[in-house]
Amino acid sequence: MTNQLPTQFDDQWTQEVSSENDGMTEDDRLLVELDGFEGPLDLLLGLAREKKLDISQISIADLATQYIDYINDLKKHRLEIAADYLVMAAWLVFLKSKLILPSEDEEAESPSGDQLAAQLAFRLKRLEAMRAKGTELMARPQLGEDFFAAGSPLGRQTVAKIEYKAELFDLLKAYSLLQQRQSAQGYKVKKRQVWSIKKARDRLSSLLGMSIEWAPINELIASFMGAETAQKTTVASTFGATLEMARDGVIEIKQSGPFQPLYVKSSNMKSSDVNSVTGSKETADE
Amino acid sequence: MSEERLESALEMPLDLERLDDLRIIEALIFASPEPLSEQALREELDEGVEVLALLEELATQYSNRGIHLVSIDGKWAFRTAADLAPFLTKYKIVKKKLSRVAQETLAIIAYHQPVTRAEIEDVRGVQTSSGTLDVLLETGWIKMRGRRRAPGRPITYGTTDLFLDQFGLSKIDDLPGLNELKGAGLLDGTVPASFEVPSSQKLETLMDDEVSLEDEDEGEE
Amino acid sequence: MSEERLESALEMPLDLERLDDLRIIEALIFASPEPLSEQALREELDEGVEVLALLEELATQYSNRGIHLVSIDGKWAFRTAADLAPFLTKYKIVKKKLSRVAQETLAIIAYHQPVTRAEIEDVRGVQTSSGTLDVLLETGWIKMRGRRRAPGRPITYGTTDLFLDQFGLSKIDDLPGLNELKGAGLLDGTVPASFEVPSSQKLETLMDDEVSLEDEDEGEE
Repeated sequence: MTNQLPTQFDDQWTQEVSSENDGMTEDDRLLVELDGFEGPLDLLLGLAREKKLDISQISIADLATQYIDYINDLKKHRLEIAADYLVMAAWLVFLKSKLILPSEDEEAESPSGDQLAAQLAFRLKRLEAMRAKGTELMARPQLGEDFFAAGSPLGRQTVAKIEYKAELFDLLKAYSLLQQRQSAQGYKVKKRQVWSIKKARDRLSSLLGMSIEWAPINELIASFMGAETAQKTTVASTFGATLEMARDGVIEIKQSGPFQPLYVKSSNMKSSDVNSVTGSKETADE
Repeated sequence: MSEERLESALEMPLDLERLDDLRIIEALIFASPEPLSEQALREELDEGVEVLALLEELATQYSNRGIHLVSIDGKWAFRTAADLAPFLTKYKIVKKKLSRVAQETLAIIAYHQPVTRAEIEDVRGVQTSSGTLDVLLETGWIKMRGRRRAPGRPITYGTTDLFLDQFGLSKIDDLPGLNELKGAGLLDGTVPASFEVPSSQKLETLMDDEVSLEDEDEGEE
Repeated sequence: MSEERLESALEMPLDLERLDDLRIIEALIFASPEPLSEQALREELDEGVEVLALLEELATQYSNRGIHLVSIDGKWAFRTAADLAPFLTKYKIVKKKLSRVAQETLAIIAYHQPVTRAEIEDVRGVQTSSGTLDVLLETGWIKMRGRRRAPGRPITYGTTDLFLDQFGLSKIDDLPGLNELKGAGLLDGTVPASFEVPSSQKLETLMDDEVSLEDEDEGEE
């Protein structure tokens, strides 16, 4: 029973219905009329209102007859009629027949003609009521038309209140990091004393230059060993220097066995007598 | 009117604290761009202050002034007195008039809420173009309330506080002729039994056969 | 105040026309988006209406309400009563994390209190902006304790009870000491010998080398 008519209802029906005797041709009038209705229910309501002011008093059978006549009239003029108007007309024919038929034929399951008529009357009344309420609502004093809100509500001043968050952990972390940063800043890397190989070689050359025989390297080193911290670097560099000098053939090295003291002597004496004192002296003199 | 005025003025409380609460409520409502709920007012005042009683007292004090204190679904606002409309025409906001269809649809939604589109169509006997509902939604007078617990879970529509404010209604029960229509059975009938006109309390919350719009899961089950 | 109110209310004109004019003026000013001049009001009312007198009457009627009718540059508007401003101000709480610099400074104050700004700077190794101390003072976690008996009489800072509250300490001794920080893996490497947690006894009263903040005279000697 839900019907469809895409046109907009614009409450023209009273005007249109009453314009029956105007100079319009009949075809025009009917076309305009149907366009003015929002579906069959609306048309029914229009026809009802034309007859009587009080819908509750209207005879549904009469109304059905009127509607069917109206549609037949339109058909006579071969006007295109939307399907739902025709469905309603067919339904009303059915309703009329039901109303005429004796009620004992009624089965319990299908509603009687009177019930159907009452239902239709109810729908018409409800639609009319809603239509009236819509108009009534619109007629009420309205905000912005008849009554007004404050023209310039100032609103409320918002003051942001900052709430600081901090956890004890954050605080401790910050403090610890700070302390560490500070102590790191106070630490100065002391310059390491490094005995370079070149230095060791120079020193060794001058010492060996004075020595004429095998000399234990520890003693040689001890003679120019500085601070204790420098001990390792001196030993390492001196050892490196002796190897370098031996490679160059400037000195000779001997060791009696693993972990035994190392002996060095100048090798510029051509003599094979490695024990020769004069040889090493001569070399040193050169 | 002036005698009434004097009377209401004489009712002013002599109790200073109460007077201050009245003044605070007055100022808060005045400053607010939107109607203020009793709850919102209560939050601003000391505990135990009988906000509703004070609001009613204020409303009485203003009842014959050029400004009225009105209640809109439990929210309060100052509005100019409707009888002064002719003097205030310069503030009129020219709005597009609602079409007849939209008016009718608005009335159906207001009187039948919560109502689905199919139910609106049942009352009107024709399909409702989505344009009509769009226009009404755009006015802010109606809203989608939820979904009906029924096959297809259709969306239910209802009116908003703005609707009440717009038409000077303090609650949905104040809709003109609501009780007569109810009495005549025009608001029920061929429609489901649950399809009844709600009282103002019911509007806030969903009905038994409604679910919230967000509650999509339930629909997919 | 309420008596005054009663008086002013009693002054309400019994003359109905005058009352209506008052109501119209009231509504016009209320609904206007801007303050209204007398001239603008005069245009809306019948000729011969003494607008200014009515405005003054209205202003008197509202004089002890929550809303006042005020004249701004010869134009009239309703405004909330100035004394109610505290009730109309909304406080929005914005949570903010303390900056790293502020955290450091707070920690220094906590561990080294009473401490002067110069001492804070000495520990941090950089200048401390006054903004940092301001923020910390704003939190209520630190306070100015007094002045150091030293050249320039610098202000000494220390923590407050609120600080203990905030960080869940029952007394300042509860601040973890060197070993605990190390144990928690927060600290390694060398820490200066000066590292110590101040004892709460020390904090209660001014230290020997401190004078109270109020004691300005001594400072100027």
